Amino acid sequence: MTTVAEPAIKAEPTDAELMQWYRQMVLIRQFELRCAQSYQQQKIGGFCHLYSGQEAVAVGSIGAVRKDDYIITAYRDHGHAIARGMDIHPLFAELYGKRSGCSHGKGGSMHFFDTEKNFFGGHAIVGAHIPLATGLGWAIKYRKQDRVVLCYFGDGAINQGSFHEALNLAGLFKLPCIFLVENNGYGMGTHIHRASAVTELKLRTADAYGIPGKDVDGMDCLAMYKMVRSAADYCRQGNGSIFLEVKTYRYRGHSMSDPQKYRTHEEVAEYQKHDPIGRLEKILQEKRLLDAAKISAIADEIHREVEAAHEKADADPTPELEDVWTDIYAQPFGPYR
Amino acid sequence: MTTVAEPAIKAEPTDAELMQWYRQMVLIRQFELRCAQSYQQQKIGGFCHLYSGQEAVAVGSIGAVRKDDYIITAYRDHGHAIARGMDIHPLFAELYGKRSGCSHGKGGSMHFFDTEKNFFGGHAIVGAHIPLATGLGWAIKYRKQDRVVLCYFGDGAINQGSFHEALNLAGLFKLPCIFLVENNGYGMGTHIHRASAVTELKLRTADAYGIPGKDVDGMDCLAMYKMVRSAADYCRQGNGSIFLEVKTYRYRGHSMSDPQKYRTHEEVAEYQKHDPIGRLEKILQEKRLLDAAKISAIADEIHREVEAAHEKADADPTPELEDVWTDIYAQPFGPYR
Amino acid sequence: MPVIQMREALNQAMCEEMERDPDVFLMGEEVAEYDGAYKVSQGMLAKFGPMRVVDTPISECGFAGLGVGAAMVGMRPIIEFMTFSFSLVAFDQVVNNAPKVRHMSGGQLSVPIVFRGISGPGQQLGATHSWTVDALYTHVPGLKVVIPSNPYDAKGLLKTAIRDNDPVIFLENESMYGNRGEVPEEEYLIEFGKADIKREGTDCTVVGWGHTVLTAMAAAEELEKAHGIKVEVIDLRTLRPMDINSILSSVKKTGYLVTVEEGYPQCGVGAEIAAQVQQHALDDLDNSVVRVAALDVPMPYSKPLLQHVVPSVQRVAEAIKRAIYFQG
Amino acid sequence: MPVIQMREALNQAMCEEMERDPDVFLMGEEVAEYDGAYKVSQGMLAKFGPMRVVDTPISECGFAGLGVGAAMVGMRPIIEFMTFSFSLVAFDQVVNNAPKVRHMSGGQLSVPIVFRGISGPGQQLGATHSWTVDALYTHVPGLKVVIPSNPYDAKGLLKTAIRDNDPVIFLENESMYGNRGEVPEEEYLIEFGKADIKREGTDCTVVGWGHTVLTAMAAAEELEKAHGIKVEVIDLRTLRPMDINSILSSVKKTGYLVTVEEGYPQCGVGAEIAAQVQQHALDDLDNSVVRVAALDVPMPYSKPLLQHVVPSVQRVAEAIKRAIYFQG
Ligand SMILES: Cc1ncc(C[n+]2csc(CCOP(=O)(O)OP(=O)(O)O)c2C)c(N)n1
Ligand SMILES: Cc1ncc(C[n+]2csc(CCOP(=O)(O)OP(=O)(O)O)c2C)c(N)n1
Ligand SMILES: [Mg+2]
Ligand SMILES: [Mg+2]
Repeated sequence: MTTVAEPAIKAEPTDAELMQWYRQMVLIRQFELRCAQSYQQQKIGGFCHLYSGQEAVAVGSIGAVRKDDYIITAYRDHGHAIARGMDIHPLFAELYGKRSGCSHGKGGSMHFFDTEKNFFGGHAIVGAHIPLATGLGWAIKYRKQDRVVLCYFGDGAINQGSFHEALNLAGLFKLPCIFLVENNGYGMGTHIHRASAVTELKLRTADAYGIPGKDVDGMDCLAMYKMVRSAADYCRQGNGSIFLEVKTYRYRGHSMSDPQKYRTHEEVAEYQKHDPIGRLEKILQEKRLLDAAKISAIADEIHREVEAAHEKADADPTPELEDVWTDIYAQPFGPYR
Repeated sequence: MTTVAEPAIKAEPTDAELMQWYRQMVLIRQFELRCAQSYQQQKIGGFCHLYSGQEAVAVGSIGAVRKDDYIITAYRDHGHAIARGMDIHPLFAELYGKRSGCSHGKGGSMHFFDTEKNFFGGHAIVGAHIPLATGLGWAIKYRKQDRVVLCYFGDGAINQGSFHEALNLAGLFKLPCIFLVENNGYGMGTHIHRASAVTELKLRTADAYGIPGKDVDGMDCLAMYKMVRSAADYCRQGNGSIFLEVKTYRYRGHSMSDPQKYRTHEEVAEYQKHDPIGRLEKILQEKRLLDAAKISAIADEIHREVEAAHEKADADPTPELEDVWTDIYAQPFGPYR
Repeated sequence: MPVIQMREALNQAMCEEMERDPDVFLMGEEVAEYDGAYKVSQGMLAKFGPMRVVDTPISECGFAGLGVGAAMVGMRPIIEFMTFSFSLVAFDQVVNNAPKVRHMSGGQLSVPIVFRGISGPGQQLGATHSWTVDALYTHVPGLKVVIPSNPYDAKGLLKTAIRDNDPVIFLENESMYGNRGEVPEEEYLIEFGKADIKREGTDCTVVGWGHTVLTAMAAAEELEKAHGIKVEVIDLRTLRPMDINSILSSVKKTGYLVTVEEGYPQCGVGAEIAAQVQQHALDDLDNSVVRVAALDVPMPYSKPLLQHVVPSVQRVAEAIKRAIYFQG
Repeated sequence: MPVIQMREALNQAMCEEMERDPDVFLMGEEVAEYDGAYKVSQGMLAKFGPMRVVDTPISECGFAGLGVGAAMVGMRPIIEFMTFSFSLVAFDQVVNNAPKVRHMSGGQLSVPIVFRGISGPGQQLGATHSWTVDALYTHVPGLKVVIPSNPYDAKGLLKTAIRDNDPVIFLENESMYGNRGEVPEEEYLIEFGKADIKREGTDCTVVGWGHTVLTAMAAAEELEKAHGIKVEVIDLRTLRPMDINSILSSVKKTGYLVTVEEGYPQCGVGAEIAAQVQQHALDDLDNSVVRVAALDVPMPYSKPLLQHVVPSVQRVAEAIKRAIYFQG
């Protein structure tokens, strides 16, 4: 086993932070409930992959880094976008294919972007964004900036060549990248045991790329926070990359059209017992930051927020047909019009 | 570290085998000396990658398997082809672009093929043949045959996505493949330390793919034989794949046009002290199977053999121009003629 | 004759060939336990077991190459790409290993493999996910490219593809999987390189393939009804080999030609047809060949934008009118 | 004016841009310590150090993607593929990530990246190693495709490419690296989308790009000497955007058109030109556009075979004669 320095754990979140995460997780959950409805109503096209169950991963990890750190993720990107502080109105608008969408209706559910928030997508080709993350890391290193990259992908992406090439580059060039595999047990309908020769993913990078691997409970927002906090310190100190195997679970199907024959209701119910929102709720109750009344007040408030954003987006105008010619080149050219 | 069953070592080669290997190594060395001359004389086009220094790898490993086992390798394929028993006349003819070449002049140095000898190339895109090896392994498993695959590639190929995807498939499907990385320290002019985040290659597959990794001295024909012999047993017993890090060295440049500024003469000379041919020669002398007279007789004989094959190939007719239309489809079709 | 869906026709073709020949197997993402992402392989795992209907990791380069390797020793893999957009991460395996191993070995090796899956702009999946790969693969000598427009052809062409001794790119269309058509119970094959005249006409020739055959047919019917224009519609069925002679005969008769494709226009299949027709039959052309293709832009997500990009019945009808100088 | 080699011109372009803009860097296999597999980056490591001239592992998908990611935050990577044949293992990064991230982000992101390296049949490297990728990349909206035929253009176009805010595929030719030409000392840029008339003529237009410009010029001179035929030769310089207007004006004058390319014919760039010219100027054409391309076969190793496959001066001259109905 290659020896690699271990990142040190640091810093507790403040009460305000905890409350903010709680709100964010509830917001993601409710946002996606609305997505599911809107999808059924055919307001949303294409694929729509919901994040329900995995909220603590995005919220805890993004909560542990700075606003100028870079985020990049795969197609299951609603949670990361919201955790990064993107308004939900442009997200709904994107899903509804509107000009006011965060990607002007060009991207859809799988391609949320917000460069002002250093949120670099939303990428739908499995594994293909992992090399992009090394490019973000390369730019940071080149410019001697005090930044890190959070790069998320699923357990299914581990077996793509792009993962391998990117991790070797990150290890070789010692790039400030935190690679988070959100191991929810399945790539579409395929259980990880049927896809990966080695399923203990945290092992897969130390001996292969010299990148230390750790596992973390992705249903626990605080654990995510602490782990990523220390990982980010490690990266900022110029030690290179870190690989985190995040154990999590998705409650919904792979996408909205998944009959989910590959797992039982009991399995889902078992995980729901450890729901990340419920877990944080408990902690906040113990800390007397929340009580039943406050919980339902927050839920109502967020519900109103979600409905308002949804309605506004729904009423927004669709793009002009001429918009098909924009956002292709910095300066458009002929003759194909 | 994932635990994997260890292959057991078995069987010593016979004297006849040892003598055969000796002749094969000398043949490869002399064949390539002639190649170098012919290249200088512009009888050979394209790239020509010589195997000098690495002879023990191909000879010892192919000597350890059966004729019906499958061989596949990269572009530095002269040694493997000869070790597999291909006649050198069609090899010269191939290099000279003749119809009588082992690939009818279509392939050249990097693309030797002989399906009758279960030699499946000769592949020039770095890493791209490793998935093909899993296909050979899959066919063996599917057909319940008692065969193994020997798949060779360089240390530079390790960082290609195709390596990763193939190794995971081999680990997952437990395919009877022996993956041999011929670690000669360089991928073209790049030392392995500048290409691989982890340079102890034998470590890279156990934790990543559940495929045990071993290292072996590739300058020692006998060590190669023993290791591959036991690896083949392991594979034949249905245990899955094995990964071998073969430590070796190439004496010549990467290809014929390499100025070799990336290493010193001393480094090359140091390795040449442990020349695989010299080492086997010593063993055979100790066993009294060889003496100075016999050594020079063999050298002369092989020299004549090489010159005869070269001359015959040189005199062979070049292909008909109409041959450009063959070997593309099983049945040619128009209209592009 | 039984009327079945396109996905069933494809399923039948695979099942029949797998029953006939033990060397045929199906491999890809979610083809087995999930019954296929689009249910094309429904029931096949149950019928043939896990060595012949094989789920893979998300490793297109790996399993495409595995297929080529297995084909090199005489197996006949059917490799499903969930969509051909994902074949781009395996591109080298498809355009280098599959079609060139025969050549580079001087004809010693055959690679009897079928790569099949969805191609086409799809259902609002965004730019990276919406590839029409017709032209990319038609460009490459050593490959064959097949694209059915109906269940009958789908079955006959896929059976031929599986028996073919060369690598075949077999392109399907998501929106057509549920389309129904007559498929006989007795066995049949459809030869590659034979276009199908879907509709005779004397005023203009329209060439389509796969989904655009339907678009062309709808435009033809509309124009006949509205203006009495008689459009001849040719379904190319295979892009490599391409039945240029059928197009030339038709153009000789009509004098006008429109091509319709879902892919990008530049260096597209329509360009190839236009180039060949002007080459072989310039004098038969009473006007320029008109190409209808996707607009030359990445595929947008938003539905109205996407519909604007993809060739519509409307756009084809207008192209035909323009081609024949119709002033209506 | 100094006369320098093409590889020096490329080297100058990179050095000047790197001096001007600290965001520019060069990355690829053997570009640094080895001074470039073909010595294009000679001396650059010494000049700019290892953060700006960067050797990579053999991981084309990885470092192509790294380049795209770095470009997303405003860096200006020059990614060298040792040859574009190796870009096929990175194909998805080049055709999906690089040209579509701007689009999918609704215009928020730019990807100012240059992918450069050798394209063309090369020197007997066999079928997988001898790709001419013109058509593959010209097909893709969001990319620009540039291909110089001489040192002057090489420098001016590469500087423009590096300053361009979109992904540029910059195609070089191994056999031309040593070609010499005049290159001024003062700075200049060459705008994309402007073809160059290399030779005026009235009898036939020939369009080439990159290496085939030289073939076309040689054929033109031969025909002039032997038969007094006056051939106009157009160097396209950029394939996307394509200066179709220059071709149309020339054809208006000559009435005849021959295209010459080193790539495969089907769905090639010649097909695109033929399709556009017959579309916009059918009446100007006094005969069919004649396409000269590589034969539609994998590139063989054997020298006489390879020479037979690749467009020769002879073949171009014959095509011109055929195009203009010359009976000599
Ligand atoms: C290259 C590629 N192959 C296949 C797909 C289809 N696909 C989309 S998501 C997915 C499963 C991915 O699973 P995982 O990485 O575990 O992420 P999760 O969905 O669990 O978040 C598949 C097969 C794709 N988008 N890209
Ligand atoms: C995909 C790809 N990238 C680059 C090359 C160019 N290339 C050929 S051999 C080589 C070095 C390979 O080194 P290694 O794998 O160690 O094998 P060795 O030459 O040492 O036998 C390179 C870079 C190639 N053929 N294919
Ligand atoms: Mg998953
Ligand atoms: Mg090496």
